[in-house]
Amino acid sequence: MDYILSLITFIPLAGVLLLLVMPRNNALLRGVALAVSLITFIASISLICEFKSIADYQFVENIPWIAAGSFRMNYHVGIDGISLWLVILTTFIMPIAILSTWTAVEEKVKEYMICLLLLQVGMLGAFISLDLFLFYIFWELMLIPMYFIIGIWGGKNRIYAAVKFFIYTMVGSLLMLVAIMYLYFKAGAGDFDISRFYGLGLDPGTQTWLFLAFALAFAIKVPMFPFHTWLPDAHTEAPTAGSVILAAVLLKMGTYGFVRFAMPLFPDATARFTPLIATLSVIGIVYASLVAMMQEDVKKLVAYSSVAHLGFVMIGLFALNQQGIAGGMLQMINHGISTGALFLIVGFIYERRHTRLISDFGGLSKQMPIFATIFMIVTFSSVGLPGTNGFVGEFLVLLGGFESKLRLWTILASSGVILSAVYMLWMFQRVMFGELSNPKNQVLKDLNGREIAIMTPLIIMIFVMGIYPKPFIDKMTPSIEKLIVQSKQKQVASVVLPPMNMAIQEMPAGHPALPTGHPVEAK
Amino acid sequence: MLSLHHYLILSGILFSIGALGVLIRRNAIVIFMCIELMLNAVNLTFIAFSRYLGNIDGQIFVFFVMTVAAAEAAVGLALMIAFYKNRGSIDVEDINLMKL
Amino acid sequence: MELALPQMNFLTIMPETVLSVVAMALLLVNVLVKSKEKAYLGYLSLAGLVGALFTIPWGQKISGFEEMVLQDNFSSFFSVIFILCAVMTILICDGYFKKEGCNHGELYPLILFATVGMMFMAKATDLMTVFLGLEILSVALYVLAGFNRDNVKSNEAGLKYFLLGAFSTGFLLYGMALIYGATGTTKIAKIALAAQNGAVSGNMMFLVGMLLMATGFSFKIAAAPFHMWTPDVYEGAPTPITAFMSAGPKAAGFAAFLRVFIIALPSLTVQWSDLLWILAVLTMTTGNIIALSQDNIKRMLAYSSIAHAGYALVGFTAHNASGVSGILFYLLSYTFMNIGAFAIITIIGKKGEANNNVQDYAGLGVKRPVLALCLAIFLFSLAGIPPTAGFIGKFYLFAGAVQQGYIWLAIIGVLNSAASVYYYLRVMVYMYMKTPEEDFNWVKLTPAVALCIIIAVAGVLIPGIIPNSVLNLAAISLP
Amino acid sequence: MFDNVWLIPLFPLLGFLINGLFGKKIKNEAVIGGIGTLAIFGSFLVSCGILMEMISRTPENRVFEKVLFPWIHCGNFKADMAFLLDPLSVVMIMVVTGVGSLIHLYSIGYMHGEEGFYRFFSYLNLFCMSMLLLVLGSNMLVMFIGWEGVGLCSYLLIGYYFHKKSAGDAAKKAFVMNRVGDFGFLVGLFTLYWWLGDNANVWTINFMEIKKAAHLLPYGGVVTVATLCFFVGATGKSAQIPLFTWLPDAMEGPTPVSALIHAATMVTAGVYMIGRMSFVFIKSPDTMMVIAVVGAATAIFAATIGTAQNDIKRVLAYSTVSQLGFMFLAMGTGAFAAGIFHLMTHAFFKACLFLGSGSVIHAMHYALHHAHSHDDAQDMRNMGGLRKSMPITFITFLVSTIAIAGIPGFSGFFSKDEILWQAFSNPYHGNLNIVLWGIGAIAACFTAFYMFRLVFMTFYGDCRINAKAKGHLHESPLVITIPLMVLGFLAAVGGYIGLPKLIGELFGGIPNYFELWLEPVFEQAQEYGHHYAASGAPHNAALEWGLMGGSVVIALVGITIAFTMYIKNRDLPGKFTSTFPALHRAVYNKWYIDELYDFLFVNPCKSLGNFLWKGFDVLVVDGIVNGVAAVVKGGSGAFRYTATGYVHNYAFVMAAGTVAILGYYIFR
Repeated sequence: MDYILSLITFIPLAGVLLLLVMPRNNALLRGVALAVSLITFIASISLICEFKSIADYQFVENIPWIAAGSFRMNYHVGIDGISLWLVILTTFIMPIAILSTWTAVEEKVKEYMICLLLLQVGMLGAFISLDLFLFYIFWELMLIPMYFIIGIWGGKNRIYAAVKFFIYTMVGSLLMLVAIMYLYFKAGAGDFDISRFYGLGLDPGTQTWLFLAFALAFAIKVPMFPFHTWLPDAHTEAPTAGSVILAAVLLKMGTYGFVRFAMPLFPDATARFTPLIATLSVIGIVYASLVAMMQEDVKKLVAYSSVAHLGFVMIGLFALNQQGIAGGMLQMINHGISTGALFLIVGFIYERRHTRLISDFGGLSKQMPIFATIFMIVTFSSVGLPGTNGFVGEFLVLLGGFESKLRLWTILASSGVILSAVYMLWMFQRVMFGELSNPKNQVLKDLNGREIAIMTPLIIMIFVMGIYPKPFIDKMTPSIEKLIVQSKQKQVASVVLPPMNMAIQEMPAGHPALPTGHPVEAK
Repeated sequence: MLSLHHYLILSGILFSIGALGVLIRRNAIVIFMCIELMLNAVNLTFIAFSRYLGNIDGQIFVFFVMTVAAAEAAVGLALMIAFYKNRGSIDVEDINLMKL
Repeated sequence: MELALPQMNFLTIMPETVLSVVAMALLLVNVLVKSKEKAYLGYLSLAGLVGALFTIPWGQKISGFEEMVLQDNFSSFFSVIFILCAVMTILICDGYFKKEGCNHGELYPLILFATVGMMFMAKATDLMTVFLGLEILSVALYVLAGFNRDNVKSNEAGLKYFLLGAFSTGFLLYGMALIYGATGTTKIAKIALAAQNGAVSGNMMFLVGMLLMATGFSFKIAAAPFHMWTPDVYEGAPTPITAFMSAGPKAAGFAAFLRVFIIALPSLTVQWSDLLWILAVLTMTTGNIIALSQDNIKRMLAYSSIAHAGYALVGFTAHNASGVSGILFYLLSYTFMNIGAFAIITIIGKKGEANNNVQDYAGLGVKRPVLALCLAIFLFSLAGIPPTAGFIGKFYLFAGAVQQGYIWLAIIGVLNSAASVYYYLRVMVYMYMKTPEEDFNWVKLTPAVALCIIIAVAGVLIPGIIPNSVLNLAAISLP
Repeated sequence: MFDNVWLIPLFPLLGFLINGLFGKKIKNEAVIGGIGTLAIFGSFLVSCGILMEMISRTPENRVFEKVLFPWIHCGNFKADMAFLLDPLSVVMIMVVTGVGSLIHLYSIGYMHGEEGFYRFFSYLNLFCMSMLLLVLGSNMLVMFIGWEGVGLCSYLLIGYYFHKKSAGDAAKKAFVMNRVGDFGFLVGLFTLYWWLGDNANVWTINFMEIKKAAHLLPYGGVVTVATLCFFVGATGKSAQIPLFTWLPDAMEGPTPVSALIHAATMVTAGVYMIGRMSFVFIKSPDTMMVIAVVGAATAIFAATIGTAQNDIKRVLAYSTVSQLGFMFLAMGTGAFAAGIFHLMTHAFFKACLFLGSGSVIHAMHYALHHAHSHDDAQDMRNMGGLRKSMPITFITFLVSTIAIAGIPGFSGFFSKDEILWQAFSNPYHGNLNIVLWGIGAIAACFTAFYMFRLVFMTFYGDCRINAKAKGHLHESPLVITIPLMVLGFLAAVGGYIGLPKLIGELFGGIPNYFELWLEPVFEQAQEYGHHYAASGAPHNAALEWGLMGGSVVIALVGITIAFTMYIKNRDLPGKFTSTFPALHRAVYNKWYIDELYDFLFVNPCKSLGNFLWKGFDVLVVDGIVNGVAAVVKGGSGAFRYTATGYVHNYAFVMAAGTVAILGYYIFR
């Protein structure tokens, strides 16, 4: 089991290779893709079983990869309590995503499935990477399949959305790449192992710039206001599976990036920018909620609601205490489940009616009772009703925020609780309630077995996480404690580093690198 | 007595005339002749330096330049002929099929 | 009178010798080969190239011909690039020139001669050798660019290239003359010695000479504002020749540029690094910006190649180990990805250079999925997206700049690559996201072209995923 | 028995799951209704057992906490899924399960033949479960599950007739207004938790632990903030000013729902919550004042609106709001036990009233339907004289009306009088006492008036529906009338367990059992209260008798006016309306509060949302993004013209570049 992480990450790649050589038999292709994703999911279950609730990275693999010139990159992977659940979320969502467009995608099924599985490789890789360079590779790798998924199998305006998605994300991540390089040279000779960069004790000025570069990349991905405009476009145009994955996992890359990199790497800058980030998050919550309220397109509404939800996550993370971060992490998973489910729901009605305009619907409850029930549960999960998953995360986020310095922001953010009810219920009312007056809606069929099968695990998770979130929280607690220590440590300036404009010379080989994982001795 | 400077200034002037000719003349052959003028200005510089430094390297260099110039002339004129055959002109204002 | 036999060491120019002999032999053989069977000349030249590849010595530093040439890893590395470039070009030539109806046998010797010229540029340690290598290359290229002599565009490309190339040679030569005047020598090592003397390096003549030489090289590598010829010539020249020109001569230009500036003028680092970063910024930006609005794919790739010269200049500006080994790695990868892309363009194009617009690629992904996938890989590599060699190369280039403190340069560089993504994606938009209008039944994938594409894909992906060996090779090949 | 407390919410949950998942397949109404009713009845039985056991225990041993499983544990924050049994929660579970059982039973008859019968029962069970969680929760978070859960069920049940737009609107309005309250609840929770943790290192949200640590809390200050936030929560749930407008609209739901949720149980959650945390609330004199004032204001305000409504259920709805105001008045004046007492009696008589009105509507509906008339079955103007055709309904309704009007001997009298007396005599609000009492008394007068107006318009006089329909009027079946009778009985006699001391003394010193029962719960609060308001008005039996008599007189006045206007002199209302048209219009239109809220909040929010989307998001935020792209592309379009195609131009650029570089180096 030493290579379980690699196994999980690269099973989908094996699936890709298998699909490449297979004949163009759509049913077969779909089946194989589904089987591969299911195998991946089952394999990932073993992670939960064997995961110990400790702060250290587990299932670590560290293999030298590139060693040339002044650089050492390793294939260094491992997970801790923070990434564990995101990995599981990814493997969990994938079969659902594949099933979701089982019939909707009729053309180029082979390419489609290849893209989905490649995307999974990228996402899993990014979550398990403990080497900054490796992380960056996977981070970028995700873009390509997603670009094709939106661009090839998307809606009317798909090309615009796909290109916007790609370039917007690219701009942010390339600046992060420069920051990674700079950080590497600041740390002196060694490799890209992130634990080497923790506790580096950079001076606050440097931290500021590096943090900004990292934060921009992540903020675009999250997306935080005002970098969110690619999201509604991408979501609206993407096929259902694309939207689901985008919402459930890809956006989490941004928030995960903050937790794993931006915050612990640059504690001083984190402290300095906390008010700014919190302000943007609060604006995001209120603003996106108001905008969502007025949307005419269901999918766009859900997309904007994502922006609001992730605002909560950001507030929680930057509260920098146990409750806030745990809440933020839970909220990430919750958002993956409930917003993913919402996109699936939108997909169901879109497949039936080929429209997503709210005004085209009304009274569907009568015609589609099962659908109505599921939609209702998911809606209330998204709204954060106690007993569903959404509540636990949201509550912990707000509690954590309230305990931290972000009290005022938290109170403002709490108003999002009201607004989310407004826009979600209003939408629900207009779609599901009222008279079934449109003749096209009167012949709609209720969900079929496949669709119910897709939604069932999500609904189960909604309740499990809402009623018994303890295992989830317990597994991540030690890692969060460690993260808080790392992110809160104050600046230590015992390492004299050359000024910015001078060449950073390579240290002789064998020179001991900075102590890893521990803060440099304070003065 | 002519000093090094005189040679250098002369070659500088010749080079500039050549360069200017390339910029303002429109006939490809004339332009090519201007380029030859530039090369010869360079040759003059080399020779002057060689003499001044008492060093033969410059003169060798000039031989090479002359040889190469001859080769270039051959190729260049061939290209012009080919072009003229297709286009009926060697005016550089007509060499503008590809632009933007 | 004593006849002092100059110290000659033919080992140092072994590959060049092999290639020259093969080329001249081919010229003779050409007379005997029927016009339909000129492909055999290609096979012969391939054999010559592979032979030359094996005569390249590694790990030695041998000076020859009175320090006119220097055989070291640096030159070997570049020789490999040139030979690969020639091999891949020759693989795609036959089909194309048959289609265009001008498969004259002189093509192959010319490519070989150009290769020889490039190799000389890479191992030149004397300005004279630099000049000779450059001219051997240029004269061959002038002809190659205008090789399709019945096509007026090809004529025009050749003529434009010739006029501007000769013009820039004038500047280069004048610069050499002034350096010679200031230092009294044409040997790079000796120039370096002389330049350590403040009186010499402070001499205005020396400075002007250096700058003029820089402009001459800038022309060869197509750095802005000396890039103007590139799009026109690349567009007009026969596609395989464009592929060749975009990869090989650019690498050769960099080889000579690096050799001269890093060895001969290290004491003027501050001065020329100023010049270089300005050139780098101008080049990247101009190339990328203008490429955005190009429809002709050859012209677009011409502008893209300008931009790539800009990226390489970023590494040059850094002139540290990462930067320079980055250049070497990047030029090698660029050879693969660019010639790979042109190989596909070659077979997609119709007779008379038709069908070369981006719009003509609509639906290629549906009709010819494998070809489209390969083109996509090349384009992603050009855009610098992992896991391709293009990404690793860019990483080293920009990391070099960051290491040296040129953070802003690196940032401008990455922003440029973000902008460049747009036009690479545009091709993919047409290939994959538009409905096909044609069924691409004229596209003939001959074994030679397929081989070329396979080499290119391997050359892009393998160093992209496991770049270690190539990077280490580049690291020991610094000048 | 105490250990089995978890069964109480479990039964309704099972009922919900069975009916919700399989109800559609069961189809048989008797089975579905039986399951639903038995589920809650089972809870009732367990509750009775618990009550018995608690009675048998000494007062000190009546507090019991049952932890089911850890729910959210995170750092120093701990919230278990745990239930708290104490005299207060037992009162509540008895009311909820008892009244709930009756209403379930009633619903079998009332909902007969409705589409989605199973849906109704599953929702009703879910509601009961949530409500039981609310009252049993041993910490604020479990209470909050119930708190939001009942909101959800309220949403579902108000929107039961979802095909009607008004029902959907009302459901949404109810949920959103509740959410506003929940926002307050959450912020209050955060404030209390954070302050106690940060300043006293007591990190808890458990009621009993907070109670133990309550002495650490200051008087006023942060407690005022926290309690005011909680109170916002209470106003949302219990329909107090300013968040009351959802309750009248909530009458869109089926009548049993109105009886259960919007009269007997859910809306009293706010009162319960204040009672549960009395020891915190009382530490803030300002909050107590706010609660009392808001309660009194709501009582009178809603009562005035109630006088002019014609829809039978709406009158009852406003009456509920008004009665809830009384309860808050009690809580705000420190009369916690009295408040809870009124909560209980109100549950009896208001449930009875709603169910009675349901019975009437049911009959009217049936009659109108068979007469093919499209008249409104809920409009009192169409009714009249129903007492003959529906005697049981009439009698139970009348009993409850007497109870609510405050006629001595009936339950409402005891509880309402206790509230008014304590409002007058409790020492917390200085001279404001008299004002509060006065407002309460006037509201009581209005109550008597509009309730008898309702009775007179409905059951007396001539029958105003058309003759054809008249013949179809008949009494409701037993399944409907049995709950009515039980509740009517309770409305009549339920008050005797809380006999005022004054009266009890007359009968040989019968104590106020109810107050004694709850005393341990509110003891601590009263202690804190005496801290800052030790010197209350001296207990004066004569004064109390006087006030009691006064309130009886006031009730009688109200009844007399109603009798005059609606029995004796039927043209009086018309005259009144024409004399004060503006006043009538304002009252009839509920003082235009809905319109005011639309103007102040709803419309600005919508326009802001619209502006932010179309004006800001698309034009500015996305505009900048697309603008940058456009500038780059535009630059590209412009720069490509540098490539003119002319060799001499290219050469010129090269030469110029060379000159520029040379110039830069020479002249720098």
